[in-house]
Amino acid sequence: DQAPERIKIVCTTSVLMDPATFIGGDKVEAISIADPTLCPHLQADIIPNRIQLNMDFIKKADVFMAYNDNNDKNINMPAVENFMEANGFGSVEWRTVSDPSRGWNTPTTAKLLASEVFGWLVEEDPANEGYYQERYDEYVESFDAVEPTDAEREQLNQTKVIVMLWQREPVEKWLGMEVVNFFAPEFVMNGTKTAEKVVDDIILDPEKYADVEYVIENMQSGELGKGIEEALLDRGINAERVIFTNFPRSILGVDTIPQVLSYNKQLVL
Amino acid sequence: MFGFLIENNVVCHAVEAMVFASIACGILGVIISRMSLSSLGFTMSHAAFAGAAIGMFLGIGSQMAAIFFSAFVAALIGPVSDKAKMAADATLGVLFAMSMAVAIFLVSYMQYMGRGLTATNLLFGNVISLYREDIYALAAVSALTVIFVLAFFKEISALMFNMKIAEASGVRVKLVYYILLFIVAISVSLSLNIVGGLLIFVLLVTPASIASQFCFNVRSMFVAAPMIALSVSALGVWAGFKFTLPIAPLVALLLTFVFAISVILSFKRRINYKKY
Amino acid sequence: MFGFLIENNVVCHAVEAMVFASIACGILGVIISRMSLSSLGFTMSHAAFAGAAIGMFLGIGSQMAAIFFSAFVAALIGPVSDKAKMAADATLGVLFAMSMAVAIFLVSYMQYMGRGLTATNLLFGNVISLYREDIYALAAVSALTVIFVLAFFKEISALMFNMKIAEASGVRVKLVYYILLFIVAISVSLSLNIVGGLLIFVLLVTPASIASQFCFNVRSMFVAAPMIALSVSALGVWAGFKFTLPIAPLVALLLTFVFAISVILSFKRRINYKKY
Amino acid sequence: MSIIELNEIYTAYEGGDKPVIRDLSLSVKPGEYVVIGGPNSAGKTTLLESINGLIRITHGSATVCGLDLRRSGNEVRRRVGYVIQNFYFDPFTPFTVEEVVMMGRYGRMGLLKRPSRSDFEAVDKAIRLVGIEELAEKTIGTLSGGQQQKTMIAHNIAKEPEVMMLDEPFSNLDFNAREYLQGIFKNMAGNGTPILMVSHAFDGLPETRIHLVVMNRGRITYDNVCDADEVEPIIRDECAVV
Amino acid sequence: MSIIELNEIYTAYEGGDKPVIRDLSLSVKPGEYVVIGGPNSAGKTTLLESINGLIRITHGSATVCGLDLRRSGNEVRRRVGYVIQNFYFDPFTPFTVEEVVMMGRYGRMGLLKRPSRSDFEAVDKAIRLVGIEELAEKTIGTLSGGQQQKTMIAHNIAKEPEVMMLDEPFSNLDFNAREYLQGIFKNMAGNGTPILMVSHAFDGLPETRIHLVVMNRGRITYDNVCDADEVEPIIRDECAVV
Ligand SMILES: Nc1ncnc2c1ncn2[C@@H]1O[C@H](COP(=O)(O)OP(=O)(O)OP(=O)(O)O)[C@@H](O)[C@H]1O
Ligand SMILES: Nc1ncnc2c1ncn2[C@@H]1O[C@H](COP(=O)(O)OP(=O)(O)OP(=O)(O)O)[C@@H](O)[C@H]1O
Ligand SMILES: [Mg+2]
Ligand SMILES: [Mg+2]
Ligand SMILES: [Zn+2]
Repeated sequence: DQAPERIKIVCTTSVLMDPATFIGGDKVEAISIADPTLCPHLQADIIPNRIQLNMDFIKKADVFMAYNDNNDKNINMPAVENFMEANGFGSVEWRTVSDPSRGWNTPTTAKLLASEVFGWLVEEDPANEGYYQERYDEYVESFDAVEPTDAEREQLNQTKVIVMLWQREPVEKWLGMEVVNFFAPEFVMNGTKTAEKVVDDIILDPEKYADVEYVIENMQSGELGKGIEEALLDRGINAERVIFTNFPRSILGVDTIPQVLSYNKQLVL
Repeated sequence: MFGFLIENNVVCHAVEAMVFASIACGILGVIISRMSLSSLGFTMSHAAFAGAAIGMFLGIGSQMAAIFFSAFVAALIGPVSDKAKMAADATLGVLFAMSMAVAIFLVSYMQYMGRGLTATNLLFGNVISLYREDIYALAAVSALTVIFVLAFFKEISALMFNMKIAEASGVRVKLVYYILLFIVAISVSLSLNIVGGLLIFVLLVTPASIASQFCFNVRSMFVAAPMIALSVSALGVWAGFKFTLPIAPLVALLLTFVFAISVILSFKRRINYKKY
Repeated sequence: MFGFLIENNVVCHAVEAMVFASIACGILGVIISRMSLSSLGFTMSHAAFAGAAIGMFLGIGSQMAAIFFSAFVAALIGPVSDKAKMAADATLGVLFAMSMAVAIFLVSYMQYMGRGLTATNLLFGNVISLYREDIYALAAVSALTVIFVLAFFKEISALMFNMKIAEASGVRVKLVYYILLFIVAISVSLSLNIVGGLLIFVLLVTPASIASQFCFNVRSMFVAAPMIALSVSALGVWAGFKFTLPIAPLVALLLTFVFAISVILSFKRRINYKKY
Repeated sequence: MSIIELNEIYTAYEGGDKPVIRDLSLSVKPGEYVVIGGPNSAGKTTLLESINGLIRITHGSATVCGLDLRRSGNEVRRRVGYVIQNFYFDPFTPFTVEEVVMMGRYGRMGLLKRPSRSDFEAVDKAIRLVGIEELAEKTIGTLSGGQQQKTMIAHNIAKEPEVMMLDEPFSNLDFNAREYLQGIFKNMAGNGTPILMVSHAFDGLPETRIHLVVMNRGRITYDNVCDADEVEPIIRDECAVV
Repeated sequence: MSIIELNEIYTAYEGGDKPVIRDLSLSVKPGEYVVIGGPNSAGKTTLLESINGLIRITHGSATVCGLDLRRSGNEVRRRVGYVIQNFYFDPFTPFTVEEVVMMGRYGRMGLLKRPSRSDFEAVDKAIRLVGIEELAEKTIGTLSGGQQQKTMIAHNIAKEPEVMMLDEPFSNLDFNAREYLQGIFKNMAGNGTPILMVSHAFDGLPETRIHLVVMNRGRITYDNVCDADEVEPIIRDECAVV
């Protein structure tokens, strides 16, 4: 009971909750309110319950963190704001990341995110800057541990893949795999990159895909790539479809961003 | 309303919202269950969703668009059922699929064009995030619903009894039926806006189903259904706050439980083995 | 099936999936619309969610749990309607609310307890991402559905005509009704798994409603509904790939459009002004 | 002056391939006791439903209670009683006999009006007249066929209609009820309310002059006044011809 | 040997407050023409539905067609014809007369069996017998009340039942149909199939010995053999007593 009050942090999703929890260490308590992987009806009914269950926490929260992407802007942030304002708990001042279009699914981008979170914590609680700095350094180091080893990197460099657009950056830039082609939903890039178009290309030029080993999906975009995998298999190309995720806690036991990255990496090793 | 009783305004507003929603939905539920309209809640929630998507797409207010499109769909239910000679249930199914298609189409289009994702937050309320004004709005919707049902009680019960006999007795069946479907749909979609989907869905069907286990008469159902809704949801709100459990699903599960018990205890299937 | 015609396997599987789904859902749709069960589709889809949530909560496979819970809910529809003396529509409403409550309760609670959530997205299929095995599974579900309907055609039509007269003629009404509801619900939930929600919802209600505008007889409906579903969805798949539009909402909108046209053209309301 | 005046009317069902009532004219005066006979599918039910506008006439003109039927169908239905031929109420229909009888007056009360004292009195009177006092609180779905039939008759008596149309009103009734109700309808006619009765059973007809209408294939083949005991022979005769 | 044997049975409706049939015993032999009369709400319909097990008896024992009713209700219903008293088919009921008549045989065909040649023949014969050939392709909801009644009778004749129960089968029928069908039922009885007819109109009864059962308040008050022309007086007498 003598322990000093912890800083209460409300995050929109687990993506912010993870660095906040880690860097804040025993000085903070953090919760997240939204889930990235549910059908919209349920989501709309779940968020209120999340808020209710954490009502006393949110009401007294010191910091509100949001990624400020479309999901946050349209669903998660208004839900919290509404709760606070309607009940007269004051208006919410969000800390939002500087570039919502930047991902967090490579160590580099994740570290950028971590540094923003670190900055917010220091801003909120300058007295403990040293502590946060220590934790921040440790967090950043945990990403180094998931970096591929030299042997792994060599193997990855020779791995050819077809990837879902939203996972292209980590696959290409971080893991260094060779992206032979990528796929995306209908409306992206004027529909030139749908699974169907990729399969057309496979039919046209199977040679190009001869050594493709993986078809990489993005869990949060739903199923898109089964047909590509099958087209490859039908042509004797032994590719395997794997599902990358973007969110901590979307898979049992994968609770932090480093674990997410490690999980994704292990899928293609 | 209960401000003098419950100091915590979150709890107070939640209780008030449940009271009003229970009364309105309980009463409408009796009509809905007799007329096989149980998918009304669902259809209206998706119509609102589609409307919001249209609003965002056209760059007009999605809240207004949601209300307009809901009203449009609500206004279609009666005439389409009538012209197509279909049960209202089938019409609701068709309109539901249409709304969902519009919503999904526009949402995925906008999402990938980088123009925002969904508008669900605008559409579904939340009993624990209510302004005093929301409570007033909900009270108004409830009051209008109750007034509507009372004002047209004759006509509504005649329709619930038998359309043909009602028409032969000189009730303006089509007109009242169209208005009835419209008003029910509109009240549902306005309450959805304030209280949220799950609570409305469950308050519309389950209390009336519970009441029908014990009441043989429509008048008693119109009294029993809101009272059941009210008492179970009051219990749910209390327990939800007391034990930090999610309110809406808790109320829904409690009502389902009461339904299960009442089906078991119902007089309806009881066979009397007495000999006199 | 169409592999020799359509080289692109994505397109080919989508076409095949639509063929099978159209046939099965078109046929079931006739039963569903006659029996006012149009909310079956979304009740089953939410039962699957609830099942997945239970699976996650208990730490068992969510896919299996989804199937089990769907089967459980499907098995409840008949007996609950019967014991509670309610229309199946009302039972579906109650079960829908219950499923949704279970799902939301568990998901919110798990999150509160700091336990994560796995990807429920993957519970629902998508016609543009199917393996050959998915097509076989869907073909099997369709075939079983068609076989079931053919095998029990007598009993099903007797139920669709008049329950009491069917019972008096010695048809085992309760048994067949329970089985019918169970099989319909199970086929729907297995197809949902493969083809996705929206397509199933729309294929279940709209083609049968279109057919009912032109057919006066149940046999012709059983033929017309799948044919309408088939031709419109073939058009939808073609247009979807051709113009790179999302297939499911496109098919849904096309069907809604055909429905609107057919209500306008329907013979059902036509009054003959001839004098002889 | 006639209270019902049909002039060369035609009636077709929605979706039907030819008109069911063809070139039919009929005039009914206050206080007449009209019996409408004829073989099955002659169009008797359709005629009654054309008179109160439940089915629209496609040609011809019709005036009922002084109102143009095509324009004021609903007003006509408020003033014309109509006991329908076939009904089925499921056992859980949540309405009591008393409520159902009151519903007979709903149309004439008008929108937004609640039942007044005179409405309750009319309902009470109808219930007593038909002799279903002890059923008043029972729900209609749990009654026997004859009890339901009596309830529907009470529903229409409570309406205090200007014309009473009855489509085989005695089909489920026992001797006593049948004879008793025939008397009531005779009284109604005597008080000026014309009765239009479709029936296939004529043993209990009241001893008044009867306006007999025989229909066949959508047309009237006989339309004249006769005595009660002539009704059956005339109809048999007319129907045998075809 | 009796084909129906009821022994002190009681029948109560689900949700009802007291038994509707009380301490009733009845025995019907092959070829008997049984007329069941009695005032409205006497329990006649309930008796028929107790005999084919549509409503469960709460006490007593019952054997129908040699089967224990409590155990083999469904088998009994396959063998017993039953024309119900009240039905309503909405105009868009998607079944033709021919299909509805065929449905009479669905129970006896058994699961998974499709209609065979003999089924089609029985249906044809029933349709011809009842005289509704020209309606065969029409949907049942668009027929007149009498035509629907005939269809339901054909449905049960096609069933070739071992017992034929009729609940006011003539209520919507014209003279010709009534007399003609009475003849058919008389023949059925003559061929050994007992007829159980609930009716309130006895003018066209066939000239055979009649097993008359009069019910009142759930009990049988008269159960004896009489001539056709005695039926009406006896029932009037029995009912006047109460
Ligand atoms: N579903 C039901 N639930 C409860 N009681 C019922 C039900 N159906 C009928 N009854 C009651 O059973 C009694 C007998 O009804 P039944 O229909 O057998 O009479 P009936 O002799 O056929 O009369 P009618 O000549 O009017 O057809 C009546 O008092 C009726 O109210
Ligand atoms: N909804 C409908 N649609 C099309 N035709 C119909 C409809 N209802 C009745 N008909 C047809 O109209 C004709 C007349 O029917 P109507 O019910 O008026 O006969 P009816 O004289 O009352 O016969 P009944 O004595 O059998 O009651 C019949 O040929 C019938 O098939
Ligand atoms: Mg008629
Ligand atoms: Mg009866
Ligand atoms: Zn959903």
